[in-house]
Amino acid sequence: MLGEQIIKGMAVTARNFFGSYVSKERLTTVQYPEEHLAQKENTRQFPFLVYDGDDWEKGLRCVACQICEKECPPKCIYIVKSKDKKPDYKGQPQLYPATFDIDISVCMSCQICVEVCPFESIKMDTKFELSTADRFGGLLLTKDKLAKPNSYYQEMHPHDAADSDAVIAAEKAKAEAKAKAAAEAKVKADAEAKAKAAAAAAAAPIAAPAPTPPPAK
Amino acid sequence: MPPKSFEVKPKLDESGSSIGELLEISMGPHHPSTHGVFRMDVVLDGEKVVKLKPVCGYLHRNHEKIGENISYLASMPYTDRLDYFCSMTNNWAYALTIEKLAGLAVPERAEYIRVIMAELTRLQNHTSLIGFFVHDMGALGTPLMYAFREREKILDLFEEVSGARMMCNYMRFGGVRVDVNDEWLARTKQLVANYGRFLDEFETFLNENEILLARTQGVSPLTKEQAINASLTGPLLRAAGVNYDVRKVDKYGIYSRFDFKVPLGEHGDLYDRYMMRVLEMRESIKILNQALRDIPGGPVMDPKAKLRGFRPKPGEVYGRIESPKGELGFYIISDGGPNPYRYRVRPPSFINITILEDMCLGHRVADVIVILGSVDIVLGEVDR
Amino acid sequence: MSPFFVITGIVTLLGAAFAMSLRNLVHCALAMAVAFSGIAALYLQLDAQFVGFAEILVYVGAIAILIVFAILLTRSGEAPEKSVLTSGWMAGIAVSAMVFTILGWAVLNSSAIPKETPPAPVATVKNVGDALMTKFVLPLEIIGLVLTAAMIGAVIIALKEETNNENPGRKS
Amino acid sequence: MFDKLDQIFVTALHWLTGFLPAALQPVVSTLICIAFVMSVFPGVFALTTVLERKILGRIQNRYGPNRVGIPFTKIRLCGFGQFIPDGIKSLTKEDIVPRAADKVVHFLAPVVMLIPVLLSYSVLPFGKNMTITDYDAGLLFFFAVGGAVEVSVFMAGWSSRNKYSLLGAMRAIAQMVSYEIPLILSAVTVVMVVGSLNLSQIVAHQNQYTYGIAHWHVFTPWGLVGFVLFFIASLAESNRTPFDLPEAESEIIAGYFTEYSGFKFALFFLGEYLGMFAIIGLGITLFLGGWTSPVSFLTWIPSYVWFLSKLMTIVFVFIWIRGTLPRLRMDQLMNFAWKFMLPLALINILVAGIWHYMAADWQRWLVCSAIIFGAYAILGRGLMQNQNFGKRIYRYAE
Amino acid sequence: METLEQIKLRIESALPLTKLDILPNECPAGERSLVVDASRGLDVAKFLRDDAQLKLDYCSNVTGIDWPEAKIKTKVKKKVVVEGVEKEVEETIETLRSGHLEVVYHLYSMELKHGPIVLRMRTANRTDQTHLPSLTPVWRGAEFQEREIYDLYGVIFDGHPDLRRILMWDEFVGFPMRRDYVAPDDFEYEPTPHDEVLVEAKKHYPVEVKAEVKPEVKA
Amino acid sequence: MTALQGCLLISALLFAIGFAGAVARRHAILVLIGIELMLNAANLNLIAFWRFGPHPEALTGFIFVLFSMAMAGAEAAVGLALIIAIYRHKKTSNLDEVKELKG
Repeated sequence: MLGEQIIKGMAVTARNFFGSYVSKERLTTVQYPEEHLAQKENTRQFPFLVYDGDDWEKGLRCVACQICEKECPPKCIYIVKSKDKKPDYKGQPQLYPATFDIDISVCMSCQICVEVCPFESIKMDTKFELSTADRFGGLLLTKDKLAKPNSYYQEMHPHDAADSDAVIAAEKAKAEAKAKAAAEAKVKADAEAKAKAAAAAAAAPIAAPAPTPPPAK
Repeated sequence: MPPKSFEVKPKLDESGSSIGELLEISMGPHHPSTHGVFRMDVVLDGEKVVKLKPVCGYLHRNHEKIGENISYLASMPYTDRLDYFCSMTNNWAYALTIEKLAGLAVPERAEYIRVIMAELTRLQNHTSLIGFFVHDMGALGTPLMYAFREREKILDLFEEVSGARMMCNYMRFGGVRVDVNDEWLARTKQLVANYGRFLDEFETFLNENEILLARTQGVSPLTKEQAINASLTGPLLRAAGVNYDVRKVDKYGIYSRFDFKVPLGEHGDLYDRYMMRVLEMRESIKILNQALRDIPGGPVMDPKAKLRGFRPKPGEVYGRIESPKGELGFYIISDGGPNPYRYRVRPPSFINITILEDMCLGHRVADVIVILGSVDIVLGEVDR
Repeated sequence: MSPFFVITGIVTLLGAAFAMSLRNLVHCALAMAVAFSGIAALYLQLDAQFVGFAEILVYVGAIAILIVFAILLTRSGEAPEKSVLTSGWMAGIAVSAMVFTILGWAVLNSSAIPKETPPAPVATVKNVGDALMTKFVLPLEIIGLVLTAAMIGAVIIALKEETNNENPGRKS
Repeated sequence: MFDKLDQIFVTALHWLTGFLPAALQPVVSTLICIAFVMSVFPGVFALTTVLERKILGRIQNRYGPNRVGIPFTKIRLCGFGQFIPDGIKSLTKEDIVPRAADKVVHFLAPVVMLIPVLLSYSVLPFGKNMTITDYDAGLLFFFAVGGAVEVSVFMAGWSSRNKYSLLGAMRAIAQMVSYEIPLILSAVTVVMVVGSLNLSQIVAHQNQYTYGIAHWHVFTPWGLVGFVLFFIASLAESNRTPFDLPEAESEIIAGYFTEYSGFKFALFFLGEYLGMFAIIGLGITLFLGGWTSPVSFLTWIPSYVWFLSKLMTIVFVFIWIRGTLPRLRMDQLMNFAWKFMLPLALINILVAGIWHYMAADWQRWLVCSAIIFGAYAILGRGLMQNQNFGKRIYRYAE
Repeated sequence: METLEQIKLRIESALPLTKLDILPNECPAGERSLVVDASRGLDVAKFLRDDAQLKLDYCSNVTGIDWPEAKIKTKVKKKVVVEGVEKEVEETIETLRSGHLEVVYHLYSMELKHGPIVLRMRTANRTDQTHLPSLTPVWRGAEFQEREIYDLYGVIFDGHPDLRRILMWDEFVGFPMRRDYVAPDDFEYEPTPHDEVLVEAKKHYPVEVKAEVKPEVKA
Repeated sequence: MTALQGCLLISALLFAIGFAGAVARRHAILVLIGIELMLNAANLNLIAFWRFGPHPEALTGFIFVLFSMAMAGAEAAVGLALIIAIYRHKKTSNLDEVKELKG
């Protein structure tokens, strides 16, 4: 019968009309400036640089290896290596970025820089309310704007941060043990076997979610 | 050779004088419903289409050239931007091709995750396509909004896993980037269970609506031969009655393990194309149920795969999958370097509009929009 | 003769004059619609409500639209380059001026014109209907027949000869 | 007491004009009536624009406008203040006229649209004794001025020198001309039964009660069909979904007002909505008893409240339909008008005649309903089966 | 499905005077391809489509590849007698590859559900003899893809029904996908601070561009 | 001048304008418009004489105008159909170019 299915369709829309007043399932809109969606842990917006400790300039994990710059698909990262060296968290002297800029008007939030970074130093931010009136300058994030403390990272991505901290702690322990071993080897040639055992013990993964202390010196 | 400029010749009768009054209109690139910046040069006789030339390239960014100038891995986020509705399947097609090229194996769990992601993508793509399709018919967004309401739920799931709603950049050569947790799987199960109900409502709403029947049935029929010859793929091809689904033919991934069927149309008209999508969604739900039930534990990345300094051996490969829009293929030639020597995308949207003119000729200007909608193009993929 | 009547008359005549003298055909048709509306207003002032409404319905609502359609279908919407007048236009205008002179003279000097205005007649819909159904029933039927014939005729004349190019889909 | 409330506007008008010399009274009275129409209905229009968006939003599971209320306060009024910024926006927007456009005609078109629409309000009975000019041939007047809207549509489409506009204008005119016929034919049934073209008399004819239920025409078989036909035709006349082809935004951008912006566009918009209200008002008057109450115990509610609430109910149904249905195609639209609505309207006239001459008992209900139902079934099936529309069953490949 | 060698033999017997080569492929998937002489391309394509055992009715993918002139170094192991001892020495041979454009067709059969057969055709050179037969008359699906190859590589397909640029605009000069294509120097000014784009752009803007905010380098 | 004379003068002028247009313009549609104007002039005459005549209650002039309108509608429909048909055939609607009755 002509019109029967039209009536059915209208019944469906009527159901949705009234349903939107009673069912949260139907009316899914979130009233944005007042309400926010729950932040998802894996959300990625734009990259930032992690630093340990309180001083962002000292604690920056980045060693200016420029892998992310090379791998970045839209080429939005710009790094200038420093002339001098600075000790990293392992205590080894490393280069550091004299300039580290990310042009987030070009960045496409792909997270490749995070994946290729061997030093756990670049991570994804979840901040998205970044609108600015300054189209060029405002969207160019320099090193100081990019640097965020490790505690911020832990707050944002607890699981990832725990993993990354564990990796760093392990590497650090390894390095310390190695250094110790090397030092001891110089002094005591016969305590070699002992030192090795210590190093092996220290290298075991330490699942410590606490922030690693900044390298002393 | 200088390019031939586009000219529309009026339809002539035997004596050489033009028949009727022809009106040439340029639909697009800023037409409200060309699904992006797409243009059709349409010549109308009254309201009837006598000639139609698709014009594309407004979104052209030479994706393939970019792909040849960056590393294998860096192309992955760019594939998201091909068909921005289905970034998961794009990822998969690219990853699959590179895995074929480099001989990487994919862990069991990753294969399941890929299937789940691909079928969710198919669900959300088809849902929103139907919404757009009916919207093009003038339904003022209601089906579209329902479709988007459900699509958002799937996108939420994507975001939870990959970190982005649309530009997922999720798959890697030899697996997937991050593992999914049990809570996510439970929520996906919940969503799949609810999806059937949504589809029921949607189908009551539209499937046999008289106006929809009148607008779609018998419009733009395609024969099997036409469809095959024009290399149509995806629901468009199956609506014409050709049983060809890459999931069944190539059995890539682990599709051989799932029990699902391929719906086939008979007339190849708009209604069949619409129904193909609806029925395929039902099949996708079946696959999803099986995959979510059977998903094993284990790693999600091939240990042999490496992210930095990936240099496959020289050779060439063509890999393809059944993306929601049709056969999505990647053709890669490696010369042993860090970048592909040749990086080619076989975009289903682009090839499916090859016979857009044939589909539209003789129909009304109002049908043109709906026919274009039924082809399901995404300009990111057409223009690349 | 009220001033309102004079104004309506002038509007009507201006509309008619524009309808006959503008270059662009669509403007002519629109001016014609104005003239017809003016005539309808004149009818209203002559206590012929029903006819006035019918005038708008028929002339503005139907014939003007029909003419506009014809203009679009014959692609005459743009002002022509060439002269819009016939070769013998001067003679035509002279003749029409003469016609007007004679008619005007006759109107002004006729002795048959009643000097006093009779009281306003009652032309309610009911009266008109009664008249149509009783005294004028035969003409009404004939008009109905004529209209039907004219409609069928118009359709047949304007019907497009079906050419055999009804094949959707390119031969491939 | 309730009578006084009912007649409050009429009394107020008499009171106001009573102060004036007799010669001025009709003029002032007319002016006041014009002011009344010009203020009330645009007000309803403003309300409807918000309401429409809210209802559509809810149908589509969105909120719709819900922010704008009283400025500088937190009072949001559920978003019903939305029309004020909308209005300000459209008034202050740049008025763009295409260079190739026929400037004069382009300018006049919205004005020409608004005038007949406003004129048509002069014959509608908004309430008891609330008809502005009680023409003897009111219905004819309504249709006559309604016909003039087509001219404005053509003017807009043609003068814009835009192919989409032209297509839209052609569609609009073809559609309006075609649907005017079922519209008038379905109104003719009422004229036949009432025996008058005067809208007040038509309402008065429905203002009787049997067993407490009003004699609305819609409560008879021919009236119901007439009302449905009138309803569909008025959807088409006011270019509403599913007959919104003239401004089908997914096909021809915005049809005949593609090239309009700012104030002129707002005028068109206003004209469209006022036209819709007018034609709904006519439908109410013809079939839904005008300002009368459906049941006798509710007659104390003022008549204009009844009229307005009926108006808004039908506007709601219009919006509901707009939120549900896809659009028809041009040829299908024409098919529907000429092959379904016209025959049904003609049969309905026959049925109205039978109804009029049969004795008032259950037999005439049976006969009339049977004829109408049969005609509906046959015509409906013919419409669907000629084109082989119907359900399909699909096969699967393993 | 038959092996590529069998197919080659059958084509050669069915269509005499056809030169066919099989191009090896070292990658694990090992999709080898059939190199067809351009002059016989159309016949081979028709054969492949119509042959009852192959029925390659579906042309999935059409690709252009640019092979500019290049020196190819191949390492060959040679046995050399050095000072009376036979030794295996790796030697690098440099061959000059002449430049050509190549078009690759990936063919499948929808009816028999097998594939792909990779069909290649090569132009004589990259400059003036870039004609190839169009296979659009055989597979309609190649129409847009061949247009794309014409657009981006400059291969001229003889017999194509509508050979126009498709992605680039009609007035565009050059073929952007060729490997030696140099992007024109027409960057728009946009102060992205570190790109060479800016340097290039500045050349086109003689007017002094405002000094961008150079981030201070913090020591 | 009486009201009747005014009406008649308007009607005469309208007729003259319509006549001049119909004779002087080349375009077929304009000729049709001219004819319509002349018809309307006649109608105005009829109404005027009905109104100011001795027996307005007989409604003769009134009804005559209604019939005349119906005829005008029919005439316009057929005339325009003819114009469109001729245009299809000859690609012109200028009367100077449409002289023969032969196709």
